[in-house]
Amino acid sequence: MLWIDCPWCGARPETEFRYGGEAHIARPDPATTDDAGWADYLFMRSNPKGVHAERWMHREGCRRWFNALRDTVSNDVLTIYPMGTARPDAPGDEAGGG
Amino acid sequence: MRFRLKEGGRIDRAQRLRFTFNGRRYEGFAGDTLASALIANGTHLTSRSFKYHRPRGILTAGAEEPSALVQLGEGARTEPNLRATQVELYDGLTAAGVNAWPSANCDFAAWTGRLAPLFPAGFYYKTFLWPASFWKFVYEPTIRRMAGLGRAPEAPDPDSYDKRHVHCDVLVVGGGPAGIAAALAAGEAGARVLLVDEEATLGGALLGQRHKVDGVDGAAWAQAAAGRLAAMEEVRVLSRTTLFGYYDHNSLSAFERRTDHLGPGTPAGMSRQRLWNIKAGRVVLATGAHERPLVFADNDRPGIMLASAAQRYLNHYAALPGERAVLFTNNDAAYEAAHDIVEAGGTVGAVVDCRHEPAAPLAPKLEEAGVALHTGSVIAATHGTKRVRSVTVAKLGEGGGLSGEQYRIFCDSVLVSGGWNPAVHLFSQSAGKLAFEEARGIFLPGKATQALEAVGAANGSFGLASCLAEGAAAGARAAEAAGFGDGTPPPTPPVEAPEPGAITPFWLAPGQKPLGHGKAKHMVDHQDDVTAADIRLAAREGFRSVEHVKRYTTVGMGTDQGKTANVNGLAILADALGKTVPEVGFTTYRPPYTPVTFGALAGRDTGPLMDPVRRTAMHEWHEAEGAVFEPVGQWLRPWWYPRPGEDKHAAVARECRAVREAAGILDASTLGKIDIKGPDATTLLDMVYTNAFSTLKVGRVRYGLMCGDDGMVFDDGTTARLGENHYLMTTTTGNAAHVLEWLEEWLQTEWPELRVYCTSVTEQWATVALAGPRARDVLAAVAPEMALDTDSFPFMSVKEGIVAGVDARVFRISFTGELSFEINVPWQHGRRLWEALMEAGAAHGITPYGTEAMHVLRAERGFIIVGQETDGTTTPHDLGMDWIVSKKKSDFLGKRAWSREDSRREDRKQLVGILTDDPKKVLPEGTQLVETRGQPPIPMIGHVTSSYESPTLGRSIALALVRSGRARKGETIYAAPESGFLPCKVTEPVFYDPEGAKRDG
Amino acid sequence: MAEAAAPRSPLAGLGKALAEMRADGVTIAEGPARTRLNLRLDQKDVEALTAAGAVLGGSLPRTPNTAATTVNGTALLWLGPDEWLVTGSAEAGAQLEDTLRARLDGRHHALTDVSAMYATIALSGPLAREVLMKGCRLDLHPRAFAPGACVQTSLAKANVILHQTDDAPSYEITVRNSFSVYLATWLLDAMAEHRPA
Amino acid sequence: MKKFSIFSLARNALSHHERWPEQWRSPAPKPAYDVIIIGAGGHGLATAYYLAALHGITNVAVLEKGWLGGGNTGRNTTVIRSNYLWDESAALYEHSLKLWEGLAQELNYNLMFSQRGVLNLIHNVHDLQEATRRVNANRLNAVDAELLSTEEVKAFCPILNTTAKTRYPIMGGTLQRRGGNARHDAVAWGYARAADARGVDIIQNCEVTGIDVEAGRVTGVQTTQGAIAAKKVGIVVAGHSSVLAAMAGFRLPIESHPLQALVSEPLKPVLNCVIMSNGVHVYVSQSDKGELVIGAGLDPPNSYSQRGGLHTIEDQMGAIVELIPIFSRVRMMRSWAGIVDVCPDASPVIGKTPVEGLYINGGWGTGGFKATPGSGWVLAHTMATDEPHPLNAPFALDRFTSGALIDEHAAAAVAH
Repeated sequence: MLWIDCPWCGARPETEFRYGGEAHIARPDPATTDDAGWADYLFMRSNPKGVHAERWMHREGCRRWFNALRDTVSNDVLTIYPMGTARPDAPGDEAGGG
Repeated sequence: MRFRLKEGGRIDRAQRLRFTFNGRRYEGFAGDTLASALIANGTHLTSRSFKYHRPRGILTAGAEEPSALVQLGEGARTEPNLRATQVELYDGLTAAGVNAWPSANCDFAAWTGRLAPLFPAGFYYKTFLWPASFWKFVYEPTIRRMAGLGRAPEAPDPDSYDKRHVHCDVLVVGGGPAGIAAALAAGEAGARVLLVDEEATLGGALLGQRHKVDGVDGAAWAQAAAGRLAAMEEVRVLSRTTLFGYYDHNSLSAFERRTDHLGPGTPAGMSRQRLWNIKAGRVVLATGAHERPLVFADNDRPGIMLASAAQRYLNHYAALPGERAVLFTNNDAAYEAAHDIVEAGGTVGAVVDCRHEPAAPLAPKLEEAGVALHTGSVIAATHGTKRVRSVTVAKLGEGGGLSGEQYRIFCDSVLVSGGWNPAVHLFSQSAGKLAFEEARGIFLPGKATQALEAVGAANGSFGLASCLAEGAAAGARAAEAAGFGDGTPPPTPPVEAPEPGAITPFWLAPGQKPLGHGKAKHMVDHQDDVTAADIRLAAREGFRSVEHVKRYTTVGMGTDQGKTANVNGLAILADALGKTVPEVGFTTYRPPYTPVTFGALAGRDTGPLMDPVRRTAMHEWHEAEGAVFEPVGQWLRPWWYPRPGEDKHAAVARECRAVREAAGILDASTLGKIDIKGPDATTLLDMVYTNAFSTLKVGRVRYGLMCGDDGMVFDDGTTARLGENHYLMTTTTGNAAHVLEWLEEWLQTEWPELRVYCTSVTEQWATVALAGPRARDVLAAVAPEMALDTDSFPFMSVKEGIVAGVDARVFRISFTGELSFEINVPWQHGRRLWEALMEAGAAHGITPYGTEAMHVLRAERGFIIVGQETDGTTTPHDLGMDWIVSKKKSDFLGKRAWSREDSRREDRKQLVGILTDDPKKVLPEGTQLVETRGQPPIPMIGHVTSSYESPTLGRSIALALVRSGRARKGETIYAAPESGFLPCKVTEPVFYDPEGAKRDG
Repeated sequence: MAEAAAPRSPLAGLGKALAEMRADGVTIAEGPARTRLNLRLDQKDVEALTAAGAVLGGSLPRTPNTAATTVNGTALLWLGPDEWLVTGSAEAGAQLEDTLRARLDGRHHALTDVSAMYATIALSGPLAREVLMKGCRLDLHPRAFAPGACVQTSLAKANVILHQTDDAPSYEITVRNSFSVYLATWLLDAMAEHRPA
Repeated sequence: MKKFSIFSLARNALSHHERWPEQWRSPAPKPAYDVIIIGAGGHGLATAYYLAALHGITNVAVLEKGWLGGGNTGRNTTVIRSNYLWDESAALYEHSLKLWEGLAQELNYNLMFSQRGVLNLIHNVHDLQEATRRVNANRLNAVDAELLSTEEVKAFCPILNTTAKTRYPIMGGTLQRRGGNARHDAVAWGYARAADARGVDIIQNCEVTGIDVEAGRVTGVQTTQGAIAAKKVGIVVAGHSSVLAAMAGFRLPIESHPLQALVSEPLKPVLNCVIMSNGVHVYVSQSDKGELVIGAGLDPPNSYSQRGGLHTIEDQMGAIVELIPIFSRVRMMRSWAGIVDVCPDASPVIGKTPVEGLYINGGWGTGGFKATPGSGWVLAHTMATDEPHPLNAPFALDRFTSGALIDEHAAAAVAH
């Protein structure tokens, strides 16, 4: 059982959250994006082995979305940060967003 | 109980307990385990081994037991594969050894032992290949019958189970000296401490030894300490509880046996076993160590046991292992066992030590007592079938073989000790890496990756004093980390105990014949019958990795997970490959440490509590009216309301007719409702729906389709504009939560600039759909002040007013095609509204209808159900709903995807109506459709999504998704062979009132 | 406004079972009907916060996982950084809603009547915590969870608002109507082992 | 390759089993190969075997960072079936199932392939619609499938609780009699032995650390045992697909998750088929050794940790005990996790990549084991001819651009 730090409610078991997958995937402008670009946005993921920038939502609690950097090998959560802010540097973070 | 000492031990001689084992009656004392009671009665043969059905006895005194496995109890409460060494004795206990028929004593399948030469490791991969057809009908069934240990019960479990979550600052695992010291230190500092121990009483190794702590018997000290811990408010001690799993983020799980020691049956309301889910600040692993057997020829005969086990049976249970024992060891510590036996008045025939100069301080004492000391020697053979009767001892020669003459020593028990393996299982589970220490040939905890510390024997510190010291220090440190105390450990009590002494790792004793020759077996894994020869064979065949060897030979794959076998097997493999142990690698331990019942893992979340049943405000009314319920997600919805003598078909037909001809009411409370407020609410709706809401007037309602950005439909529903910046959205029952999350996700992550608040009001409102030509009359009767005529209350509009004396919101929308009102009242008034409508409608023939009738009615009218007409690969265009796709809006979710190649295909599956040529035939929903009849394979062109007998049309109707369906109108196609290639016509997907003339009544 | 018609609790069907439950060290009962308003406000909008506070007779708690009780006995439950549940007496109802709406007029907010959306279950007594911990993964130990603490979390398999009201301890469990029978049944089952022999 | 049989066993018994040859060599890597397969799991080894056996390409190396068969091949619950909804899937999995049916003899290795039947349970109307749709489709695709009533389900598997008193009563089931299980390790070992015998080098403890690409074409790989050149390279690494793709400079529509599984203690025969329930998320069978083999659901967060949480297993057990009440007193003996590579449409990616000469076979999610032979067979064809076989053409990477997904979620079929 992972314990994830909700920025508002504090540490809660992972079962209280909805996992939101890779972070920082902005919806591109449909008018200027070709099919490949749209497929990229919809489906392509970096899925790194190591530090992963990802989204969580505290479904059973405050229902707020937030970002986290988590090591996908150790499952250690390195840091959490608000939606809409850039990916911070984190210890042992060399994946750089992949 | 002829092997029971007259005095000593910690059993209660005042309480005699009767029990039956393998059909024989025995007596034991309270405080016994099944194993100790059997030994006290001189019985060592308990069961048969997995592969060769060799007679097996009791090897250990604890959780690591590989061979003394029993089937406990009978009937619905029987339990397979329990370790006799951990089964606490109770009066009337019955048990039998596993894997033996008719009994362990005379086992029919023992013949397999004679074919042993044909059954080396992995033999089954090499044979049973011919003839191919024999595998399924001859070979495999035979193997299956031979395999398996115990039997599952044949009736459902009468007992109950539960779970408990718990948080603590310090979790101490193991109630031996190190664990007790850690718990005391942390507890005294004021931290919240949880001490988990698998045995009935605290003490651990102390229970098997005669060492003194603080001037008293070690076990007595442990009991006193238990008392002190119990007195500390923030300390909880869980006995009979096994910490079996160490997961991420210091989440751990333990398995408590609450009533098993009382025998079958549990006090009312009491759970038999409990799963503890623990969140720990820091963890102190004081899990002790397991003595490892020595591997020598026929080392698996009943009567051969670990030295420490014999010591435990002697000192704790006051039971001698036999008349005459022989000790075989490679270390000093084991001499203590022999010494204790002599002290207790037992006989030790000889001590066989593979080392040339044993430094054991006890050696001289034993010799004084007349015990022959054979140094530089090994047991080269053992004799006796169902009990060891004698051993052959020989000197170790240069080059590892035997040399000189061989002595036959008579005995009925052999105590073996190959040294001690720290119990690093939980450390390994925690994702910590292990380190190998050559000198003692043991694996030790390496670098920890979680907030934990291993202490005492689990950390390779086998001395009693160091166990206490390490435990106290770790306990104090852990408490300090949680903010209690300054980390200085309390002073530890003085001890009177020998230091562990010297050890020379010794992995494989030569036999009288070369390994693998002749009948003798050097058993490494007692449960799965894996021998040293098997491991060498695996190495020979190219299995180099320890994981390969485990899987090929099954060493360590038994119910004991190799607690006694793994390290010996690994060392023998390394030797065979000419490598060091670390080079060969080590398998990672996985949960559970010892097996856990499915029941405990399920807890109370079974039966009616397995998953919540969601009920509406009218649920009890539906029940009282005998409704048949349909599970829709977690909801139970009335499916149909059979009247006496009616079957489903008749009931549904009646309900449909009532709606078409008079009035019907449906409980629609389960539909999702979302209150949407804010200056940008309209913008949000314009993005998430395919059609435009900016043009919707206040007080009016609009139907909308929702698509993902992949262009596929995932929900639909009506949305009412209650105010300039205020909407009420409805969703499908199944998607209510999902749609709210969908809106929130876009608002919070992609469009944070939009000022909109979404609030679920699904369960604020009970919703009744009142439908049928007489609906207006019925509603009028309960809503006298509400103007219901078409002009003042037109189709697709909303009104607020009083219905049945309650503030209500009424929508004029229709899912049946008939004049229809969806009346919303506060949930607690739902039942009242429903009953008022039933009463008012009686005169109009009002009839409650369920989801089945609703499905028929909407299908007649050609309305889709998301999840039935759609399956995640369906676009609005496929549904023929282009009319609801805005041409003006530059962007909304889903739009972009429709210009992709596959979405533009002409031959996509499109929604059509299907009419079977034979109007009486109703196609099963899901039926595939084809163009031609014949023999499979036949290409499919689509499938039936909805299909009913339509009472209104007096014939069957169906909706289907068919490739290029719209171009096929009028064509004849065929249903799948299951429906006898029934011919059907492709039609418009609307069968009733296409003009919508009925909606105003 | 209609004349108050007798509301029927979603737990009405379990009334007997709840009433007859006897256990050592823990009691269970259904809580009274309440006025409940879901209030959404941008917590940076100080004016709106002050306005709301004035109407409610106490300021909206800004500390997560807490609830405040105002002078006139209204409980203000923190649900999120911009979301509160205002619970008052059933009578307070419409009047409270109207004044709040009036005072917040013109400011971006959402005030939604959810009075009818929930049932409340009151669990109290020395063993109440023990019973809850059979299905709650959060730490309810007094050192971590005291009177005034209020969280949204999972209890068994239902989402609840768990509010500790005193250190008996007493808890008020607010659960959505459709889950209330399931949850009450689960609690009764979890209490069974404490029934007097 | 010395033939295995009861006679070879007897013969070797006389020499105390001291004369058995290695089942495969452990060679040092050559400087260059015609084809390199990255990943010595079942799929990779099968690919190498069929390259050699069917296409005469024997200058092949299979590179394995650990030990062969040590990934998902040795960690899955070995369910084998071909009753998939979509034509594309049915064709691929049925081709695979046909290969399974003769595989033990072909490889001269007992894979314990056991066609005991796979029973998918139906719990609600939606399940029933999906089941009818799938069974119809299977039959029209000449794949064996049956729709069973509740009574027939009970008759086929008597220990199931088919009473109406369960939370989600069983309304029937679908049965594929040709489905079943096989011994996972044996599949890897059998393919390894047969490929080795045809000259394929299987190189273990050889981790690929880089993929060499020149002018858009693959030229070889960097490994912990040095650089190895190759004309063609196949990525067949399941959970690590994205990691290898990143080395070659492209991304995949794949996310990796832990998938947990567990076995009970060995029991005398009690369960005679494979039980799957999408409704309550359970699949269970009994191995020849007597262990109940149970699959849990995915842990949602991406992870390469081969670790999951107990809560996933707890949920599973509530459902198992509900479906089969007599298992309540049976005990979980061992649990573990694999890293599964999941595509958005729950279908694999098999074929070319943006890099010339570089091929990929991944994204099998939770269902790869059953496809082992077919998967290797089509990838071997694709790599040998540089053209996808009609069986795997629909599973190309470009389907995510065109939108032509093969969405097995749509069928809500359990993807195991």
